[in-house]
Amino acid sequence: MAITSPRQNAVETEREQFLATYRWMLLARLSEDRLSSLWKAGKIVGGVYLGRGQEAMSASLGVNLKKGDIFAPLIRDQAGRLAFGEPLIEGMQTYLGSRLGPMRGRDGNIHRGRPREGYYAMISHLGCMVSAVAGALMAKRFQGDSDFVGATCIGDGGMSTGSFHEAMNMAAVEKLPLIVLAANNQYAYSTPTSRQFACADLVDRAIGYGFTGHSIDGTNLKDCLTTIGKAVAAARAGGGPQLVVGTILRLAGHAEHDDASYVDPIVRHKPFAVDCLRAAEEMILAKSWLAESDLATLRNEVMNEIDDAVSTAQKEPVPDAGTEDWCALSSRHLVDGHLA
Amino acid sequence: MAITSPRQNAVETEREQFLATYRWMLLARLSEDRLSSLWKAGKIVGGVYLGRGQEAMSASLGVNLKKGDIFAPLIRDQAGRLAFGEPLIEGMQTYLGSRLGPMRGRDGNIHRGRPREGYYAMISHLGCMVSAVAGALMAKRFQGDSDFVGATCIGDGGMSTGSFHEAMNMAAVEKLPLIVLAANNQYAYSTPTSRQFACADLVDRAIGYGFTGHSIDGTNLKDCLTTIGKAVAAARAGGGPQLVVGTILRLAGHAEHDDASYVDPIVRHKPFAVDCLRAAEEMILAKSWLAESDLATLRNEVMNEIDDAVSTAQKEPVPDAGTEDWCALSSRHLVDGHLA
Amino acid sequence: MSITYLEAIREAQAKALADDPRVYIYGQDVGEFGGAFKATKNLAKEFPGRVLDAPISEDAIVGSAIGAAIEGMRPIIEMQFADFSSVGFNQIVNHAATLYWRTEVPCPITVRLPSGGNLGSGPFHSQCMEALYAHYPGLIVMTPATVEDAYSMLLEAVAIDDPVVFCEHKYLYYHLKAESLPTDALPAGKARIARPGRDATIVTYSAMLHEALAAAEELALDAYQIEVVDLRTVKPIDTDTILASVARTGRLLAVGEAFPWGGVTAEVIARVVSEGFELLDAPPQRLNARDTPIPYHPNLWAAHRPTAPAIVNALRNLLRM
Amino acid sequence: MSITYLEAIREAQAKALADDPRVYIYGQDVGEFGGAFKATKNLAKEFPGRVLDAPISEDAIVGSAIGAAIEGMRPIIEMQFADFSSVGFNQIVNHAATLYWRTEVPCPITVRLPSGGNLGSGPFHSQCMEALYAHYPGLIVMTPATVEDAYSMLLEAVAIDDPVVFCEHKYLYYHLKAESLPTDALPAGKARIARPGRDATIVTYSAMLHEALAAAEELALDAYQIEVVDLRTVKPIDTDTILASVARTGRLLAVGEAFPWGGVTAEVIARVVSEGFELLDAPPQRLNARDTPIPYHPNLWAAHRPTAPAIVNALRNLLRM
Ligand SMILES: Cc1ncc(C[n+]2csc(CCOP(=O)(O)OP(=O)(O)O)c2C)c(N)n1
Ligand SMILES: Cc1ncc(C[n+]2csc(CCOP(=O)(O)OP(=O)(O)O)c2C)c(N)n1
Ligand SMILES: [Mg+2]
Ligand SMILES: [Mg+2]
Repeated sequence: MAITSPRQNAVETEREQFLATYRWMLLARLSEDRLSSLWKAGKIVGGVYLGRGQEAMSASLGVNLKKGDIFAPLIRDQAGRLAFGEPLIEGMQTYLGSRLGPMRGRDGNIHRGRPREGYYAMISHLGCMVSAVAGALMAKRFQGDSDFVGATCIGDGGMSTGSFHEAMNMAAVEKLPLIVLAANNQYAYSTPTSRQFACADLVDRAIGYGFTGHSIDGTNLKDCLTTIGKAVAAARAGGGPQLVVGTILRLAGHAEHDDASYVDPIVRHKPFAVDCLRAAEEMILAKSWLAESDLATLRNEVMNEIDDAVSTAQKEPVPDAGTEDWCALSSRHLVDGHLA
Repeated sequence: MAITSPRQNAVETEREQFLATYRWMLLARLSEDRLSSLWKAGKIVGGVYLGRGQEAMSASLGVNLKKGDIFAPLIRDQAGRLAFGEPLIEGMQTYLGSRLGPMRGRDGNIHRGRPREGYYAMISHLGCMVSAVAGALMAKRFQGDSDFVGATCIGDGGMSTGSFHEAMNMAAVEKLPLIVLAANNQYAYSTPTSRQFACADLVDRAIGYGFTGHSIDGTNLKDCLTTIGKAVAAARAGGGPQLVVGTILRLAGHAEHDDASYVDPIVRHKPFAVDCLRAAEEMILAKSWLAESDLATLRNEVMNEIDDAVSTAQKEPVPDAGTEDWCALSSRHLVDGHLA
Repeated sequence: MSITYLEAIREAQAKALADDPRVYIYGQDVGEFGGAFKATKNLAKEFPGRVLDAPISEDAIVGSAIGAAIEGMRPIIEMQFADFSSVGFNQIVNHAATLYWRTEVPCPITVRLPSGGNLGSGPFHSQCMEALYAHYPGLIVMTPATVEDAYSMLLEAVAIDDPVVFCEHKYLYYHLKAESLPTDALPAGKARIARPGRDATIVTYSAMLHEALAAAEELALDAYQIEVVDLRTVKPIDTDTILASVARTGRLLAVGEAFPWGGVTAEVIARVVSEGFELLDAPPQRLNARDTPIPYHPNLWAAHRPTAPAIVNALRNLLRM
Repeated sequence: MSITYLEAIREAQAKALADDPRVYIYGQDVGEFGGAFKATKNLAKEFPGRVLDAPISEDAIVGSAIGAAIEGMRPIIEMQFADFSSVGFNQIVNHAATLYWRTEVPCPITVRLPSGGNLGSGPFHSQCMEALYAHYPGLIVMTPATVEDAYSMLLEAVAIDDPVVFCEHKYLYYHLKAESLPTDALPAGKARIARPGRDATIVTYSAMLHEALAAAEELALDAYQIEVVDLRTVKPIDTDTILASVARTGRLLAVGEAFPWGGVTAEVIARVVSEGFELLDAPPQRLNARDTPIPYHPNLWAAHRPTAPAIVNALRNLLRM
């Protein structure tokens, strides 16, 4: 009988994790492609924000988190949201304004979450989610929990906010098990990094906060999985807060109305402009973890999931002003009746 | 006839600069001692905030600035204010609420300045003056000025504010000739640095902003003069923004009502707890730049200046509500008459 | 035994910490030092690990309280001065205040704002910010005027499932004393008739209540009976109690310490005239601070905010109308 | 040739840059990109080095404008959305707004706030923040409702020596067109009778002006003549023009898009009743947005802010009183 050596097991688990994460990336990519078409078809009101090109980073974070952890994703984390456990339908419901979705039409697009499940719903103001996650971790410490981490994401632009700074410093003072995943995707809307920061590398901020700093190639899923995995494990093991900075290019407009024509053509040919999804597929084939045909099957499978989610969400009721519960307070007796 | 060698000249100028700066330190120390007595005698309303122990840093910055530069001092910069050119009387007028002082009784204590002369009047919110100085430097660049710098001061606590972070990052992006002098005096009010930040050394933040970082021994006037001089010269020469972090102990309460009993006795015996003024005097005597008797004469001279300033300010009229110009706008025609 | 407004706030926090393990206090210098005003004196010792010094990071302080509240805690945040909440403003009005509406998860945080003017405090240590917070949906704004309310309303604030901005007045910290702590109290959202009358109604809150009562005393010498309504909470506003009082008196003067454009006094008057126009025998008037920053010098400060003499004048004019 | 509200704002900035070397524009994406709404389109090219992209740092953006203004510049700050000014709030209300009072040095900065609701914008890209800024002393708050005012008032804002918060309405950006740019205009601080009438007065501003005019049109079918007053600036408020209108009509409805507690509508009503009580034949009424965050879904949004039909109802009730 064959005996599998530890070495073989390691290879096996590497393969499994890589493929599982790749699947989340694929689901994110194709579901966002669908959102883009829906937007172009006028089926979505407001902005559509894609994480195209950042799926490897985002998904690698999501798969490294588990139940009981806190996750506050940001603009470009469709992959991380799915990997963390958000049902595909919820993104569709939120974009399509379903009354049955988590936000019930009250907020839309990326402004969604289920805080009760450790999955926080971002406010638009950049930097503001970091301290919320820090506070959640303080709470878990008060409550005597163990084996938990909190994670959130930020961009090269969001790191310029005072809110971000205050929260990073606070998290370090409290030695919290916080992972901050920063995507330096070269632009904040139209603003290039040269107008956003002046340090050589954003990871150089880690030392000033008292974070452990890590750099990753955001186009390389293997690197993302390994390094983010290490950072999450370190935080979980009491190693204190971790800053992971990935270099990448935003492979979409800021939102779907934006053709990103301002992106420097030279930048488009830099190594960090590589599409992480295609790169992952190439590696899968190179390692012959899957065959071309398997990838095609997978893609169909994922497409079907997306079709189902979209058609379900589209059939769902939208909010109705008449029956809406117009109340910003959970304490009904404290609602100011004279403002109605 | 005697010929003085360059070497001798260097020594001579070193002596002169040291003594001149020492005099500002002495004036600051003794004038703040007087403010403290006035407060204890109930002659000053509101808080009295002393820079005791930080005179070497603050004065060294002041003497390195010149007309046309911008200076936004903070809480503990009596020495720097005087060295930058604030007449002694103006501090007294502001603390005593004279109608003839720069703030005319509208604001008090350290909340004073003459913006028209490049000497900015701080608001209380920590961190907020840094961007104002940055903007002033942008203005000077727009206006084609040359040979100017801007400087401001901050504490170990103020560096935790979002406002500070945003301004530092912005100044670096704009490559402004800005000098930020940070006094790590071990406490923010009662809060020890262990509860304020988690990096090994606040100067480690320089790299993350794209500032040149400098560390100084705030108790050592010679070191302060040399290093701050270098930083100001570098900024003036187009070397970009400079962060100078001095280690020191706040040798007073947060304000005069505070006995600072929370200060760890061990801390009081650390090298950074040395009184920079006494250390400067010891150096003056050791180098026999002045004799004991000269120091005594100087002290008397300074005392007399202070007596004059205080008695003048005390004789001056205080504001009168009836004749006060109750108007927050310079555009009189836009005042809302129905709110009077 | 006698207890001050400040001590009542300290006692309420001690009780909240003792009764509810979900409660903790976070703010600058609130730990061993006991806070800039000593509102948390000895609490760090009595409740180890539950009263924590924060860095100078108002935005993150509030943000962290929101996350902790989501996870089931009941944070009490102390701003060192209300004025500095301007840099925590966004987390309060856009994050805490919108959480329940957006996600159905309530946000039970209490943000204590040491508010209002005091001798020599100047433009940045004297502000009354209740109007800013009351303007935003999703917040409850309390403005206790008595030792009893400082105690019972702070306990209530901690118990309420929604974010509460607790505007405690620094001028009352030491000036105001009571014999003992209350055992029962009016619920939040209910105003109180602080002094009954029939000739005119003053609607006010916080420190201005005491200026209003002094003014009413003085007019009593001329046999005028002035009713004084203490709002207690300015969001929600107990409009029914105000209307009932105006129905009795026919005259209304709204008094507040905040800046004059907008704010509580305008809101009170707008409600009374739109819902109780016919109750009024004279034009409703208001008295606020002046439309300038708050001055440092006592001579100017005394003329910047409403005081008993100014209220007396306003009342005499109102009674003449 | 026809020009939109948005183009008028762009043209005003182009003229300000051309006429005054002290003017520069600073804000996120305002440079080559021309701004999130294209309000600075081509200006970076036309005025090299004077239209600069800023980092995502609202506090520092405003703070830098204050320093530049002290040194003699005339900065125009673009907030990407008014809602994000909440993190630049402190520098506006405590630094810019207090500078002249404290130091006698004026602070001529213009802060442009792309304000108000739009389809699918949600809680954080839809806010009207005029009441917050008007509450603080030392600021001028403009709320242009027409293409002409967007142009002339922005030019005036830049020329004014004090800080101006310029609330431009995103809904009007594309919806509103004029034939040409104005050559002359009412000065800031003066309201405008947008439609004369004699049966009731609507006092409003910004996008709500157009809902009010539509409502007035509808009531005209029933032979009611509704006067509509466009405030133009909400700080200062042209109270005399309002009182004169109410003197003509005897009835007042104040309409605003902001949250209902406090704000412009309460301030307007408080002024009218305290100074013009006897002019009123009926209780003054107000109509604001609902007391919840601004919803994303168009069905909810349409019911959250006042619209012409809601104003019509309010008017009919008012006319019945
Ligand atoms: C405080 C604040 N200011 C401005 C904005 C508007 N805004 C939304 S996304 C964005 C750019 C963000 O850039 P970055 O952080 O690099 O993230 P990316 O879009 O590149 O993923 C801006 C300016 C905001 N959301 N919050
Ligand atoms: C934003 C803000 N929050 C709180 C305060 C209240 N405050 C005034 S001084 C101070 C401590 C400052 O400590 P640090 O920056 O170290 O300066 P130091 O007093 O030690 O010179 C605090 C908390 C403030 N001025 N601004
Ligand atoms: Mg980016
Ligand atoms: Mg300090």
